[in-house]
Amino acid sequence: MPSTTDSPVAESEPKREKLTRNMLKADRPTWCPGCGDFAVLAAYYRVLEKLQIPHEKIVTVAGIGCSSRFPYFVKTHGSHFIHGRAVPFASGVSLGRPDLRVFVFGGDGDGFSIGGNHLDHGARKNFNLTYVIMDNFVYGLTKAQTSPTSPLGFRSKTDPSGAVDQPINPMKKLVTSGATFIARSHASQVKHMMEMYERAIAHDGFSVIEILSECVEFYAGAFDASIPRKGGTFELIEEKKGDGSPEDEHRHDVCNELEAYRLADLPWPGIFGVFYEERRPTKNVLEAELIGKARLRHNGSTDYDLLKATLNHLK
Amino acid sequence: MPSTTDSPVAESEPKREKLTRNMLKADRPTWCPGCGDFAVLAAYYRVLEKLQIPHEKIVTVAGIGCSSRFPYFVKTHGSHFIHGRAVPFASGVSLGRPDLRVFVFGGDGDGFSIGGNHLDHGARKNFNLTYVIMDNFVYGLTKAQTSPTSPLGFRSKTDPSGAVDQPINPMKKLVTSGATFIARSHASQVKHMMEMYERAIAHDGFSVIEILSECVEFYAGAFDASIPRKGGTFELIEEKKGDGSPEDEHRHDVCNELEAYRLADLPWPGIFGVFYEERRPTKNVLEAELIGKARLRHNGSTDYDLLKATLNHLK
Amino acid sequence: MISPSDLNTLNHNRAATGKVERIEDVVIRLAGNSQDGIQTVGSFLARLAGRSDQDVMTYMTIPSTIAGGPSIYQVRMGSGEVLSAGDEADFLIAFYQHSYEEHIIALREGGVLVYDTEYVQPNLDDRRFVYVGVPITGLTIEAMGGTAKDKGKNIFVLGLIARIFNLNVEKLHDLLRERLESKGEGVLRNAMVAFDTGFAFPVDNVIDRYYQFDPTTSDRDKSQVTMDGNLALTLGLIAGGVRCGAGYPITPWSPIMETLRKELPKYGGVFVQAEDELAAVSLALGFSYAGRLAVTGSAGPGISLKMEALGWAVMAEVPLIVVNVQRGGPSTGLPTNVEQSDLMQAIYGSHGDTPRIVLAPKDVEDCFFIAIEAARIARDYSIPVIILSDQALATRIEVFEEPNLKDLMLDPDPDLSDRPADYVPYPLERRTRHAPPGSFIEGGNYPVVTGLEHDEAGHPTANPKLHMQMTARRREKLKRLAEEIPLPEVTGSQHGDILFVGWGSTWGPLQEAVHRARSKGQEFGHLHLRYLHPLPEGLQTIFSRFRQIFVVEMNDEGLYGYGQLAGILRARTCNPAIRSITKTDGLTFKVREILEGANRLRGDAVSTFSAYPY
Amino acid sequence: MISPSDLNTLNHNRAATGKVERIEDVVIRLAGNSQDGIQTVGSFLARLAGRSDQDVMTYMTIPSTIAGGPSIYQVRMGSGEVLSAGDEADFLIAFYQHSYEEHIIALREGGVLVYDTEYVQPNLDDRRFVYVGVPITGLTIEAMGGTAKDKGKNIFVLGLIARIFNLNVEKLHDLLRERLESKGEGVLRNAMVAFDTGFAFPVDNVIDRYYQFDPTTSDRDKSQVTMDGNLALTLGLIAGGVRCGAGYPITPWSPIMETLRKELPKYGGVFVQAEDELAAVSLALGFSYAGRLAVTGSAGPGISLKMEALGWAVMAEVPLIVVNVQRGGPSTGLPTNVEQSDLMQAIYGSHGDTPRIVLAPKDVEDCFFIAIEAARIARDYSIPVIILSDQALATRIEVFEEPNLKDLMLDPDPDLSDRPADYVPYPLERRTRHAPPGSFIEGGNYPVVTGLEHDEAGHPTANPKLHMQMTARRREKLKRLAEEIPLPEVTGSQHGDILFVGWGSTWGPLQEAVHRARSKGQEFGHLHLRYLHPLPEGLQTIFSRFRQIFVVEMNDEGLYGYGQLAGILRARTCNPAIRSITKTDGLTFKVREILEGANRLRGDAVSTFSAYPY
Ligand SMILES: Cc1ncc(C[n+]2csc(CCOP(=O)(O)OP(=O)(O)O)c2C)c(N)n1
Ligand SMILES: Cc1ncc(C[n+]2csc(CCOP(=O)(O)OP(=O)(O)O)c2C)c(N)n1
Ligand code: SF4
Ligand code: SF4
Ligand SMILES: [Mg+2]
Ligand SMILES: [Mg+2]
Repeated sequence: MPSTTDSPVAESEPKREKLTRNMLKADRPTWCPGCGDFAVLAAYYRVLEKLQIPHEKIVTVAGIGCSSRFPYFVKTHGSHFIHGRAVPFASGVSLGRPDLRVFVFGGDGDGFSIGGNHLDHGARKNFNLTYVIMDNFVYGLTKAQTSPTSPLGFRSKTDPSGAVDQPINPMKKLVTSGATFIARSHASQVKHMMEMYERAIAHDGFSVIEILSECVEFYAGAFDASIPRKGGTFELIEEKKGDGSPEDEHRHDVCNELEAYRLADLPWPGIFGVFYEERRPTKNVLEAELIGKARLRHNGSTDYDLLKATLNHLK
Repeated sequence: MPSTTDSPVAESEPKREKLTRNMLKADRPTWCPGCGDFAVLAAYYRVLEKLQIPHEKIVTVAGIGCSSRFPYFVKTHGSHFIHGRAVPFASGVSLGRPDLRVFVFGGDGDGFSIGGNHLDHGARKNFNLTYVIMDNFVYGLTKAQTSPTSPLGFRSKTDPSGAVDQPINPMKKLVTSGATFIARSHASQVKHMMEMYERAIAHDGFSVIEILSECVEFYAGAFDASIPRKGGTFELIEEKKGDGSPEDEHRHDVCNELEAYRLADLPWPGIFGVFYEERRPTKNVLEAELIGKARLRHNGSTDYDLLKATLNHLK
Repeated sequence: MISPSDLNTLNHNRAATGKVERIEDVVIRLAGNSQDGIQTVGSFLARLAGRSDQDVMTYMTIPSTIAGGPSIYQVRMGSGEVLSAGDEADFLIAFYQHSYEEHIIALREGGVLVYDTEYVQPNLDDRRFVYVGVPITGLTIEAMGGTAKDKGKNIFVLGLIARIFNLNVEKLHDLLRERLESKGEGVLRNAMVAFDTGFAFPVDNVIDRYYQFDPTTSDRDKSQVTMDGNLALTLGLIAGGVRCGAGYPITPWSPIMETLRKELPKYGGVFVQAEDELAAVSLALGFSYAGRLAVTGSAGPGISLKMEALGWAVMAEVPLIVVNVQRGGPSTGLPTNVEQSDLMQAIYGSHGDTPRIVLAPKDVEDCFFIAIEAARIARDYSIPVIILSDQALATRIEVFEEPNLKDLMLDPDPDLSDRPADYVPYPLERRTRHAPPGSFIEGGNYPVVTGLEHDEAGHPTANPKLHMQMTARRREKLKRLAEEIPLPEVTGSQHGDILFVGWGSTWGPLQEAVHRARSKGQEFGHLHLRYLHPLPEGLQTIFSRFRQIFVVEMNDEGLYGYGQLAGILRARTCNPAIRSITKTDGLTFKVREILEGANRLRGDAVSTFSAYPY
Repeated sequence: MISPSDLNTLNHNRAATGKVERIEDVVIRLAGNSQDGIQTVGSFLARLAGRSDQDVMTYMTIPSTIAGGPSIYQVRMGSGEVLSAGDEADFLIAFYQHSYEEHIIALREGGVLVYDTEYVQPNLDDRRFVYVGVPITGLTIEAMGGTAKDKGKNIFVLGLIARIFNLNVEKLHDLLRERLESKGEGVLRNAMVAFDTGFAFPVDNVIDRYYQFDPTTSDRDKSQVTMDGNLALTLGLIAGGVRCGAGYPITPWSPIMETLRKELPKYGGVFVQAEDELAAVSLALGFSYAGRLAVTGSAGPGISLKMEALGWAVMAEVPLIVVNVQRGGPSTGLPTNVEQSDLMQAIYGSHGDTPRIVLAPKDVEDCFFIAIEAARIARDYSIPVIILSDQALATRIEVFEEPNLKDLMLDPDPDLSDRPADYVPYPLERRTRHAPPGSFIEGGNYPVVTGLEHDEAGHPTANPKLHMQMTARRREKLKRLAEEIPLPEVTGSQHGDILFVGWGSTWGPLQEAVHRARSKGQEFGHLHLRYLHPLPEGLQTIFSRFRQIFVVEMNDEGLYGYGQLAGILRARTCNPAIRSITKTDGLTFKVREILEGANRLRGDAVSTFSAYPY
């Protein structure tokens, strides 16, 4: 993508006041009282405030779903796209405008059902963006149908006698997809969410966070097993410190794909934190290199020169 | 799907002659001379002949691609569907008619690019069918574009200076998808193909075989590294015999998902044979159970009785 | 206990008690929050009407916020045929201040406002209405001993209405029992208490009369069924022998797939929730190809995703039923509003020349019958049939005569009989009759069903002549159907001034509009098109009997000033008298809007273009 | 060496040598296998024409089998304007027996058959043709020393043709050099040898004359460029400032995406091969939303998959260019044949009322200019623009005047200027001018671009009035454009008997048909529509000047006897004089077919329907 020199960005470098949470608050969320998504939203405000990303460079994109209403509740450039295609849309934004900071928010249906293939291919191409999946194990907006993460036996409008199809394992899917940053968090753990947000944003590439976010309306209590104050356990991944200590042996190496896959297989409610991180050239960089090489070959020539030369070739 | 008792099948039980290879041969394949797909086709003839599956019960389904022209070359009930959707189509055939033996044939683009999501969801739902992916690492029918399995650096019409996007690892994708039988074979190894075919057919559930099948036209030599007579190595998976011998320790346990994932990660050209097999109720069985239960509740009642009762409820 | 404020209203317009007024029909609008269960009241009333000799129609809005919120439920009951949910309400029952403020405009002059004195303070100086303050919340809590908080207000109001309209209390008690027993003793008891308290409220102190429905005009010896359009369509599919299907959730289609998922197993059938609409239509086509006629469906966004596969069904000549419960577009649009803007897409949405069938039901009852007709056509013609329902039709409840299943049900089983050696799937001279897999073919020339252009045997070909012939084959099927379907009848005036043409759920309001106009001595007729593609024959002749033809649709007037069906009819007949009355406000047509539209247009000269010589 | 059989033919019709005949244009059909590189011959000739003062058009068929196989390449060269590839061939060059047998019918009476004596045995008794047997294979192998086997036959034939038509040998040598140098010394040398051998072949012993093109009529001071329609469209996009795009391969669209993938990086742009068409259109919309106008494209099946996202672009008012290189439908249909059956889908394929722009280029040159026009409109109106090209246009080569880039190129950069505090994305009174992300907005009210119905600020709403207003807003944009676009001109007769109306690549044959008819003194006119949605204004007036109006399209006559554009025009004008000449044989219109169609129709009475009173 355009090397920063001739990038459209250069143009605007506006005088800017400090970004505050309040500047980010938009419409009052239409979510049900108690919906987990409120916390995911709050954490987003706080992280943006903390990192002081230039206000106009933040882009909030979503597909369709309760969780996907996100962009209306955030005062940033935003787009409410169609169901299941937010990832390719956001990939276009990121690739077309490397100066922007692109975020995608959506649900388990949007991301793993109709959007499942785009997730895989966006991940392997490693577009530079951050994707937050608010997983509530159910279709919320359409009112209680089975989702690809609904556990066996879950009674929904489309499985009145309980779900029969084996659900997907989001972490396994992500590890296989080739995503270069993969984390798992919980809407009831704001501190942890913020930490994951920050690391995902710091990561250069396709970063994904699955956040368990309860649908109090259609799947209340889904995540109690992972909420300490409800008698559940919220176990964190211990990452290698590289301090050579014997304990360190048993800590998780985030670069180890097979290990990440093993962690993904732990029994419910599983474990939280960063499963995997890998440094691999982003699609943005790879395309920028192609541009760079091409530019070098025709150095200095204007668009007019280039096209004119092509026409001359066709005489 | 009707429990076999009232299945439409019952009706036809025709007088049948022995099924021979020649009875299966249809139009002369339009493939380029030397295309790997010929061998995949030949092996299919031979397996069907060997297993003597009732001729009229065999269904050959495909999407679009060179490989997907398969159904025209086989004299069985067949369908040439649209690009990327052969798996859900075949799933409908299988679920609607459990008496049939459903086969799907297609390419890497058809199966991993546009059809990638259907593969995942068909696999986790475990529809009862056999899916053969003829992987040639390129788009053949559309003449030499990059496919999701094209290696980095592969020069195609859409990557004139070499592919830059990390390809998918088919075996990893399949292991994660939840497919219950996963094998890898090679078009230059007819005996091995036949063995894989037979085991896939014997397996009750969603069985997939990836077959490396060379596109001599647009990616000649792609698989030389796995062809002994071209100096390559064709290494086979040694499966556990359960003979308690010490060697058996190091043999592959096909029930071990994590191990399968590890094997999938071996350096090119990797290893061949059965990576994974699991016994899990098929979608066909799960739905048959729902039908069974429902029938029990209203035992003996005709369709008319059932609908009439519903109407009475609405008075 | 009654609060001072009530006393005021009680005093204000006190009246002679007990007088009974006979009425033909009444429109009651309940306005509250979706959480108050006002839908329940509505459906109880509808169900009651079905069991009494009233006709009924309901209309509801769905809150746009996920959390739920303000919503209304309108019930129209009458002893005659009820054709629309009514332009204005005779009674408005307001639970909250916002309900009152937002909906008082819907109350006709002289109408009655019943309001919860707990939450609503109406402007009593506005003398256009009759005010009946009732401590709905208070009395409900009191009656139920505060335990259940204000849950039960809806049942209380049901009792209140039963009193005002002299409804059959036994039948209502029965209904409560049937519906609530399962929910446990306590629930049922509470409900009964709430109902009786509402019924006991001395409303006659406030309004000067009770109401009594006329003995019905329509003969109701046959028994009635009560349901909404989605359910009617679903049951119609089952009657039509549809045993398999696949879909993906979307409002307002979801209830159809949810009911099928629940019901089909009883019938040895299966419904699959797919990962998306592309998989759904593919699964459905797999079922149909395998000989088990299947249904898929969605609303706008999902229907758009099915366009490619639908083209395959046309080319491969595989039967399929596609239900489109239309909502407001374009794109995600207005998911909970009504619109008829998917007609052109239904006919022309796929690439290439893809002739397929498009039908639309006119009311809830027709949802049932059109589903059966769709199943019949899909099988007979080996072709996809699209049913265009809409959000209003899908969610409103109507009463209709119980269908005679014995004569209606179609056989679901595939024809797996043996086929002769000369069998071909696409004979040039005959209609396609697929041999589903499993059927034995002499000589073993098993066919390939394909989306590539093909010869009679299904082999791919780019032969110019064959492409012409096969294209004609696919087209001629529809012409045959056009000859077979009945010539639609004109209701109202058979010739004269104005002909209204409509399709789908505009049928009711149009019927009422014509009645109203003719009662004023105007020559108005109404032509309803149930078959939209192919169109029935002889339309030209019908059109030629009227001076002006106004096509009434819930879609946009478009670039050139006419709606979607109007455009099709203009192209078909080149009759410049065909013009449009359209709207896209997301609501069903009011009778008034239609007549106003007609008055606006009738003045204008008929636009026409002189042909050569210039 | 020359075989006996040749001697026969040499003797048979021997003639006085060397006579030179001046010709205006010639049609040469090369018939062989795709492997013989006959395309190369064709493109050399086309390129030469571009450098000389001839006009040229080519036409080719693609073998339907993957392995390749029989294919033809037809070149028409002339000193006047060449409008079509020609109905019949003057010269047929047959490499094989099957080439001869299949294509001899395409040779006009008195035409010349040049055939390879190695493989072809023509029926010399058929006296309609002149037979020129040439040991093509033999001489080529001989000349090149057998090493390269029979590769080079095509260049040999090029030399042969150069001799017969007195073509400019220097220029051809230059072309060979330019194209083959890169392939290495050996290749070039072999080619030169093959060429010269062909040129040296004493064909004058066999035919009684050489040919010499008239000095050109058209002024050719400006320099010419030679390319096919896909390339012209691609370069037009670049000129139009399109720097981003995404697509998925499909015939015949692929070459456009392949060229963009190769070319765009030079311009700081990017093209992504997506996993499917749904991702492709989504990526493209992401680019456009981000301020970088993007293109996506496909052919039928892939276009059908883009319908949902296209509806979003209309609703969100995000610019986009969508290229549809039409092929034979429906479904997978005929991937390598031409058809114009996607027009209705382009206009009406998405659910809801989704007004969008549809344009179609008339020839290769117009592919370049229409792409620029599409880019301008997409930006100015914040709307998706669909370009309907077709397989024939995409693959044929034409020569045209080099466009003046200086005046044509559009600025690719987004407008990231600051926006005032009162900025809104969807103002009711103004046209949408999006503020792409990165642009600073005073007060920080950053907008959401959405597919839900919305208010001016982009907030979701189901407000009835707003939905009406926003629907009108989206519609009125197109009406503005309709006022802005030029009224199309009628060529040929300005009034009178018959007006041909066409769109897209039927332009050439229609022009020729009108010329031919008028030369016979008939009053024929031709109206070409470049803008299909919205239609230009004033069509009624034009139509009223002709007795009959025949719309000529490569699609099906449909249920009611008229093609896709014809239906649109009938609806628009209600002019019953509008009828159709259509076909779906997968081939471009022959001039003859058009004139025959006109004769067939003109007899019939104009079908019309009497209005009230009946
Ligand atoms: C193409 C299309 N199909 C279906 C829908 C209907 N729909 C809207 S949201 C949704 C799924 C919601 O579930 P999820 O993505 O998990 O989000 P949640 O509401 O649970 O946060 C569906 C099926 C749609 N809008 N578009
Ligand atoms: C919806 C749609 N998109 C694109 C195409 C064009 N197309 C046909 S086959 C194919 C891919 C072929 O590659 P693969 O699936 O690997 O099969 P192969 O030819 O290599 O055996 C494509 C893109 C199509 N027919 N339909
Ligand atoms: S329905 Fe569930 S997911 Fe949606 S807003 Fe309510 S609680 Fe949240
Ligand atoms: S193009 Fe490749 S894949 Fe296709 S038939 Fe030829 S060799 Fe086989
Ligand atoms: Mg969810
Ligand atoms: Mg391939």
